[in-house]
Amino acid sequence: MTINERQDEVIEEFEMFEDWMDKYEYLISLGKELPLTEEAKKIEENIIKGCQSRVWLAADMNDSKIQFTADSDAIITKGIISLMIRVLTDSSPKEIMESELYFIDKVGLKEHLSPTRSNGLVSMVKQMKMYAIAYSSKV
Amino acid sequence: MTINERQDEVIEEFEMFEDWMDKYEYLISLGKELPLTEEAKKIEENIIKGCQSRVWLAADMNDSKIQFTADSDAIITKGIISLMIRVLTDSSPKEIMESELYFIDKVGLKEHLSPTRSNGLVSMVKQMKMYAIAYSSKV
Amino acid sequence: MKKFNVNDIRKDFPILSREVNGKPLVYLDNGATSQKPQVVIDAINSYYSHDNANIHRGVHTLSQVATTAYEEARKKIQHWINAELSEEVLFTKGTTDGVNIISNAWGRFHLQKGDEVIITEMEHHSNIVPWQMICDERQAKLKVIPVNDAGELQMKEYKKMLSEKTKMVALVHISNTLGTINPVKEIIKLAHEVGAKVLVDGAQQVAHAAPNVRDLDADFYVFGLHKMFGPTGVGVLYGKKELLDKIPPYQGGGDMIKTVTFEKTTYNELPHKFEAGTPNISAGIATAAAVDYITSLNWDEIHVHEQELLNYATAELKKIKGLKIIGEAREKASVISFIVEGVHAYDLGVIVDKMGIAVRTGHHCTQPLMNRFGIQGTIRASFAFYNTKEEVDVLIAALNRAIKMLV
Amino acid sequence: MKKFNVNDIRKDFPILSREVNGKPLVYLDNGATSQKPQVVIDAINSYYSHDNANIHRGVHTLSQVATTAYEEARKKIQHWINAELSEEVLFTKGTTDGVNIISNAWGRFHLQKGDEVIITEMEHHSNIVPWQMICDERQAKLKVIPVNDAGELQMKEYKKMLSEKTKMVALVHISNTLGTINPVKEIIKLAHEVGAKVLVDGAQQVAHAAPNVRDLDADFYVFGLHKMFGPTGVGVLYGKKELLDKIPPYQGGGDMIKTVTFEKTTYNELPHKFEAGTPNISAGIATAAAVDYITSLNWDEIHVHEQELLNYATAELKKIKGLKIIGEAREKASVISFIVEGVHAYDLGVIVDKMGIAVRTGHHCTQPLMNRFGIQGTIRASFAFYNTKEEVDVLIAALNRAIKMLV
Ligand SMILES: Cc1ncc(COP(=O)(O)O)c(C=O)c1O
Ligand SMILES: Cc1ncc(COP(=O)(O)O)c(C=O)c1O
Repeated sequence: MTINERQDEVIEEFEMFEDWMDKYEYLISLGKELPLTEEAKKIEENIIKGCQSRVWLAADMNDSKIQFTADSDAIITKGIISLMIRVLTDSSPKEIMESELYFIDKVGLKEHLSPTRSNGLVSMVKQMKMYAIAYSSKV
Repeated sequence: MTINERQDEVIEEFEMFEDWMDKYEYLISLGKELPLTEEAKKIEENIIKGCQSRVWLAADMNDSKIQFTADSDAIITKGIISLMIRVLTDSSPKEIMESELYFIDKVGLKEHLSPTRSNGLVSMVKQMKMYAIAYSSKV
Repeated sequence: MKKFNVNDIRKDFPILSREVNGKPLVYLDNGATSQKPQVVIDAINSYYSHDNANIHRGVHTLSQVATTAYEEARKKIQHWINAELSEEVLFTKGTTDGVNIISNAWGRFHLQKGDEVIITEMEHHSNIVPWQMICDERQAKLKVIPVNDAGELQMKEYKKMLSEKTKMVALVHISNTLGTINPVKEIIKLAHEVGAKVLVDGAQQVAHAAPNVRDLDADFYVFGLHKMFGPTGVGVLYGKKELLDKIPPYQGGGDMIKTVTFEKTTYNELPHKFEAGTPNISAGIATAAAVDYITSLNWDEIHVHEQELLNYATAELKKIKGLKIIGEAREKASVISFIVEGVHAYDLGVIVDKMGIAVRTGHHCTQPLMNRFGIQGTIRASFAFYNTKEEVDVLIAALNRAIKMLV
Repeated sequence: MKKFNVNDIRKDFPILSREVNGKPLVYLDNGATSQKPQVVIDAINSYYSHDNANIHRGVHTLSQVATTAYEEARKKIQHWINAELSEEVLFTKGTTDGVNIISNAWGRFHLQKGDEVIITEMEHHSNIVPWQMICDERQAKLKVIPVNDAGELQMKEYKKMLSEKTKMVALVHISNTLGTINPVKEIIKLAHEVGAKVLVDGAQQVAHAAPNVRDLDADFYVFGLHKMFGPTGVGVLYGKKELLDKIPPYQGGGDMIKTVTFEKTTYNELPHKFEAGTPNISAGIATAAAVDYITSLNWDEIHVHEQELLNYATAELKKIKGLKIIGEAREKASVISFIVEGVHAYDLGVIVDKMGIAVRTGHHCTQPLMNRFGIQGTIRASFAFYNTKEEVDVLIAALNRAIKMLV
């Protein structure tokens, strides 16, 4: 699946929700399901400090595809991270670099990606693209 | 005449004026009639610097009464000075110290004595009282 | 003095009848900023629609009207805080600006190598960073009064710190995070005994009671109007005349000078010496409206009301399993910080917002205090006199629901 | 783009229909501050009535709405002045604050003993005193570009002054007293050739045209919103990112930090590094309304209109016996200073005020320039786009009447 196909899949899933409660319960469950990043990877250089919540992000390259692992101390942030990873992971650096993430807006979570929300998510997205750029130069 | 009698006289005079034009024409004529302070007295220590106009003030003591001479580079300021002198000059230090100048308000010139008008008049009134205090200690 | 009735009072604040996310707004973020009564909004409106002009330098009518209104506000603040002279009331940008003016103008003039400045562990960053910056520059030492587990200053430690090296004690009147009301009067007295000056950060105090600067004998007292039911972008720096007269100005510009030549510039008198440039005129004028509004209220009754809100909310919060209150000082204003075991403050904040409730989450610009308690942040509900017990109930219900979703 | 019609435009400004001393207000004091269109007043009103909350740190809806609106304003200013990045737009208290931030934060960091700062003889005190203060502290030398009889900078002298010792050139874009439009682009180019930085005081410029900071290649550009049909208490400091990144912050406090411990504080990124404390939120938001309003106007036509007002008023004033215009530069904005032989400016100001006319009298915070021309002060009529030829006629008639009374 391409990044956009995955985005569309997420959007379709979210269309089912009747109200914010359903949506946030789903996000929270995603957050809970996302495997914890091992403590060993929660090192200073992987941390993205938001004023409100912290995010850890690491990336590996396998078969010319990038694998992201991420974690957060806030569960809603983690739920959104889980969606981000689902959409972006296992893609080539080029795909990631060229991707445009419209699904966040479409599923009504835009406020969480406001640069002023300071939950670390905006920086995380930036960082994911930085990884893609870094790896693409290695390919 | 006491200071208050002189104030009341001024108030009565101003009651004649029908509009601001008459009033200001009178003020201007007073300003023009007030003798210029001799240049010799226009020294730095006699100057009261307003941001808008400058005032020179000097005081002498004669027969236990204070005589004020004053001047300004602005004619309306000078007109008001002329009224001030008429009301206060030739009075004892004690009379001046105890005086309350209500006529300015009553004749509708209050705005010129606003501390923010910075024409030097507020400081002049203060300075007149200071002279009275200074001379009273000499009596 | 009218009897205090919270439902009547609420009608004075237009925003309190709005909805958020389809629910009536429950505004419990008064520690961050307070809402504004209609009279304050009207004052701004009327100024811009009828009287707008630059002040202090004009002879024309509008300028005179605006200047008079602006200077009237200064006098109103003077009386409200019981300052001796109106020129001891300097208008600033806000609390932060006030602290910086003193840390710079006073600090650069007075602090020498080896001198000590004392702050507390519960300070807002605004009363930490300026002192760090100037201590760094002047090679002075910054000392910190520790806080006990209840969130109170350890006075014994403070007394030990004081010496003739102490030049300044800068502390918060009411902690924005803990709600602790500090024994400012006593702290000032002790500081004065060693010859130190005291700056009080009254940012939170002014929403709950008028500070009496002369009774406290504060040397400098700073606050902003936006937490005091007034406009944004204006604050007050009170300072004793003899101290302000001695120090050089902070900023240069219009209004703060007497004469300017390229060879020599002489500075204006107080308060203008510290008020360079065109001030926030509309906010100054609205400040007068804010002071008029709050002085029209019955503060004895408001105090009772706020303490009731505090006690009720504290009791109800404590019923929530895993909830821990951070800050349980004996003297407390209507500010409550708490954490919930296993739940991140951000998550709780996001969920209760969906139910129309505005609380603050995070470190509240008091990171060192968070470190002291070994936490990342708290959820903070801060009440103003227009809040109600019913709103506390809505908060409690929302928290219970949110926690159920999150754990 | 609508066609410019001054009578329509006037309806946007509620104050313009008021009377003063029983006469329709003729507001010719735009150089001191401009009037505000209804949309700006409405923006403030609406913010306080519906969206008031503290910004940048809250997750609740009101805080998010307010933050978004505030940051939107920053982007609008960015585009209006053609800055490359939105974080190069810093919100300040006003023009004076902007100059002081640079004279302090940049000056204390960069200026060394023997360095030179160049200003001009026509600067406002706000762009003189801060440089005097910092040059004094850093033992740098202040040099002054002289003005010729027409009120233009003597470029030859400027070129002679420039050397590798020059570290900063600080000058006014449009003189508030003379109306002179300075050749800023050329001045900047010459300064850059010797490696100096340039700060432009755009306080007067912004009422007449958008400054293009990238085309000018200005290093720092400062202005306030209150002369730009916006609210009081807010201004803009534009600075090139690479320069702002290098210098330390000016004030310490909330929002400008990344982490704070008592041992070590790390500063936030631009623009926050220079925006300590709660900003003037309502004014920030109204700034967006002001920029929207002015960008909706037809500025080609406004330029023609303002030049017509200038030319007409100049011609009519010159017919008055004994009247002398101070400032006759070839490039001039719609600002006219004049004196009348044998008549004091204050007296004229007082009398025309009685006829509803607001002009400014005095030294206009440019005392050194007054000294240059050997005068105490001038009368200044400064026109905005909402002024009319009829108002010029009223002014001329009033002046004639006043002069008749006074001489
Ligand atoms: C050219 C110039 N520079 C600076 C200023 C100072 O601006 P403000 O008083 O708004 O800080 C003014 C306005 O008075 C001005 O006209
Ligand atoms: C205790 C305390 N000090 C200082 C500040 C800073 O005030 P401001 O951001 O209005 O400058 C605040 C508010 O955030 C505060 O609560």
